[in-house]
Amino acid sequence: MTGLDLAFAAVGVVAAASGLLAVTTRHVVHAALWLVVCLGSVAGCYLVLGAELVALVQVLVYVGAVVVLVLFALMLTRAPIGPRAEISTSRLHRALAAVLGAGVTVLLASVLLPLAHPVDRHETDTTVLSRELFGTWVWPFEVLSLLLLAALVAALAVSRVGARSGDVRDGAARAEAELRTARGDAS
Amino acid sequence: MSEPTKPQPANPASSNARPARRSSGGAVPGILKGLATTARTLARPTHTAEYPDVSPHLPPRSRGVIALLEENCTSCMLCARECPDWCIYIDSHKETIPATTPGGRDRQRNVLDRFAIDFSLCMYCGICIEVCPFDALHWSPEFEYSELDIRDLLHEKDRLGQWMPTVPPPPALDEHAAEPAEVAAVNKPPRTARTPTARPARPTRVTPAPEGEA
Amino acid sequence: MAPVDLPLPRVGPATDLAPQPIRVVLNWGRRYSLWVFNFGLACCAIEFIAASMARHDFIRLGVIPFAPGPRQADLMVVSGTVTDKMAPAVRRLYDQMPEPKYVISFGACSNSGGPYWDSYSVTKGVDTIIPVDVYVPGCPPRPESLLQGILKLQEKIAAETLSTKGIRGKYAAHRTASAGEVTRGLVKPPQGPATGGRS
Amino acid sequence: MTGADALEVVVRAVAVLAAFLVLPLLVGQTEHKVMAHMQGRLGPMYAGGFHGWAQLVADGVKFVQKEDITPAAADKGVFRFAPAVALVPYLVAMAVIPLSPDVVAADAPAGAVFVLAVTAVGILGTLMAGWASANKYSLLGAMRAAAQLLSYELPMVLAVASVCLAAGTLSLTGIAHAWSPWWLLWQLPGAVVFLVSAVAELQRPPFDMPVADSEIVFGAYTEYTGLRFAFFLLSEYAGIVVMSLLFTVLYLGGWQGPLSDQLGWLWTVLKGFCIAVVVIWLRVAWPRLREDQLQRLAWLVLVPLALAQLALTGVWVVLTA
Repeated sequence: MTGLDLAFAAVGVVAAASGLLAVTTRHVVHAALWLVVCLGSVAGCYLVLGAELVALVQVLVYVGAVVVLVLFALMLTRAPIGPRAEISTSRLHRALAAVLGAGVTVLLASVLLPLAHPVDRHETDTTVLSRELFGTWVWPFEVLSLLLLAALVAALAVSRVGARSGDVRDGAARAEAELRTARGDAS
Repeated sequence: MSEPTKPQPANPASSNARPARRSSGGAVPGILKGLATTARTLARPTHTAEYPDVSPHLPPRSRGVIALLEENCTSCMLCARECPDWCIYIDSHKETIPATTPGGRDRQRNVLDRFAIDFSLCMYCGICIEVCPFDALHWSPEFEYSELDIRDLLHEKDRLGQWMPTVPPPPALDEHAAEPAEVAAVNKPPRTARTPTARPARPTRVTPAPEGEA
Repeated sequence: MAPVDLPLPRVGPATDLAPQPIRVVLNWGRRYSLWVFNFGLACCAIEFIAASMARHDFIRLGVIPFAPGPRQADLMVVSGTVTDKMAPAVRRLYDQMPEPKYVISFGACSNSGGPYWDSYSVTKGVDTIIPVDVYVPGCPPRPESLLQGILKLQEKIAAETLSTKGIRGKYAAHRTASAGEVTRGLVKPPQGPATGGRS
Repeated sequence: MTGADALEVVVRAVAVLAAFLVLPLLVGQTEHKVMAHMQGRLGPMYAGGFHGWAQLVADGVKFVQKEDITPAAADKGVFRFAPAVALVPYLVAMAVIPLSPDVVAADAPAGAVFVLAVTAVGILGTLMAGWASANKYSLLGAMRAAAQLLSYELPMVLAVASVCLAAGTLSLTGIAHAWSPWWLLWQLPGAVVFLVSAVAELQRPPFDMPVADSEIVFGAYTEYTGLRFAFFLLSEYAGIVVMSLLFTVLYLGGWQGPLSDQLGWLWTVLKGFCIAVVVIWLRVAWPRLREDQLQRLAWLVLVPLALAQLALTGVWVVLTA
């Protein structure tokens, strides 16, 4: 076992442990914070394997932006400090989830473990990476960004329904008319 | 202002947007002006008065603390009674002075036992100083008497007396002002025995008046 | 609201055990870093503000008026008339300040109620609800008076020995100081010489 | 790893730590003094004797002695851990910023991305602090901080991308090597965008809505006392140091200047110091923006400007290649 193996195993264990904590904690903000640890240690895995840029982008995008967004959304939901009974799952559901998770783990492990071999690090140069990304994989890359754009536009459309000024004005006019009829009835 | 101040009701969207655009458009010279002002102040000397190192220049008639000239006090209680805060405490007793001449009458006088001003209450209105008919109380500009214990803010008469040396001399009189009564009394020539020659002055004083008017 | 049991205050690590030379340094630090929190309630607050401005600038003395709230403050300056209605707020903000903390009572009203001492609604001195370290007399005091009060406080800090035990003395087994500990009774006039024979 | 290598690592780590503890204090003292004189005051004069040079040391000594309060309703673990999360990223970021080609603690091949990624983690400390304090002002402050950070991360990354594109490398030493005075004009919009977003990311005035004391006490740090509060303050000033040095390396050529072979590091430090003074100057000169003005500035001005700069750089690089 080389030092590289050891390092990889260490960050891997941290990633697995924090991932487990993220799904088992009954505290929604803690789950998000454990997710940070998990994503960070996955970035550490990339680093051990020599993919420096991927690791940095992982931190920049996932820890710096995605989790911050998740936390932001959680804060808007009045996430309570401390566990709360009414939003936690029942015992049965938890048992089922554990069985399912264990099953998936076993399945994945049985497939992936035979493929495992000692960690070999090969430095990925930024130039190589960019050539791959913008040469070989440019179409998937662009299509993916198109998908994201579509999602963005859709989100905008969903959030703007009913908030258009015309709708508001219609609503106001209707309310005024109702008020007038109500007054008429009264008098 | 060139823009119409009244928002057009027909287009609410544009009237919402206009104030923001106007403020951002006009802000560019403004933010530069802010930078210029601060830079200019940086280049100038400061206007800080360095208090503990440089003693402050206090205006005359500063109301710092009230000093007591004990010799002048007759314990008449006027100050204590006029004090809006009731923060002056006076205790006194009467002393009988035996007659100096045989068969004369014994005289009584007030002896001041206690004169204290509670500076934790005092509102520095100066009424006590105004009403004192004997000039026993004076304004001193001293202000450095904050205390760790509130009881020390009650200045007894010896402490009030200690402020006396810090009292500035009274301001000089205006030019052409009348002489103060005390000074005039001292400067007046001593009375001499009345002589008959002084009497005729009266008729002579009356007679020239019509001439002067004519 | 029911009182919450909170741990009693303790001074920062290592302050209790520090030997004398280190205590000198610690006292020096506290002396020149008094983040101030202005409890401005009336006209005296204007003089406080004048003391913080360019002409008097008490930042020179290390009194830094950037504390946004009680949690970051070391020094509370109560300037102005404390009313019975405001008193609980003063008390609460004082309790929220972390130890070691200091209080300057600025002006006649907060010293003893001042001109309003016989009003039904005025607290007779802020030291009936919180412990006060320095009393600055005046109505209102000059800004220099505040500076002098601060100097006095700094001398006091330089001479004090800080300990958890000493600090806890103020608290009656509860995080907020006990009323009895901080309440000052009426000040008795000193027993002077013969006061009989009043005219 | 030999003994000499280990020693070198230790020396480098200690040097970074020393710089991390000294430079923010220098910036803080400069802020005290510059701000005072810009307001016609003197600033600290008594702490330490000569012109109050030890004011921040006194502050530090004081903070050590303060009581460490954790609110009863707070999420204790998260509350106590948050200052470290806010502080450590800037320490790590400082390690990769080169003062000169030789004076750099750790020369990362993708240094520019590294600094951006690491500083983006720092915001988590603010979020944790704000949420765990169990105080509505803290929560509001944290949400403002998060919204601000998300908005300004984008123009910042775009501006840095433009410089990296111009230099043809992601390495900070490489960028400073590729720099030429012509960049001052060519990359000017990007530099302005970077500076504005850096100030916003540091939550410094005029972008200090997350800690607006007239509205929400002190934002996410409202409940912090003593050393933990000092850590947040230190992270703010360390942030100024990191961003100023980064600006120097990206836009001002870092160590380039007369006698750059011997005094290169001094040039970087001097230029960085000037940028730090500019950041302080902005604080004194300008009032705080409103929350909606902040978002408007980010999305309607800075992002288009950064994109335009990126496009310009791209066209230029392709044309001259």
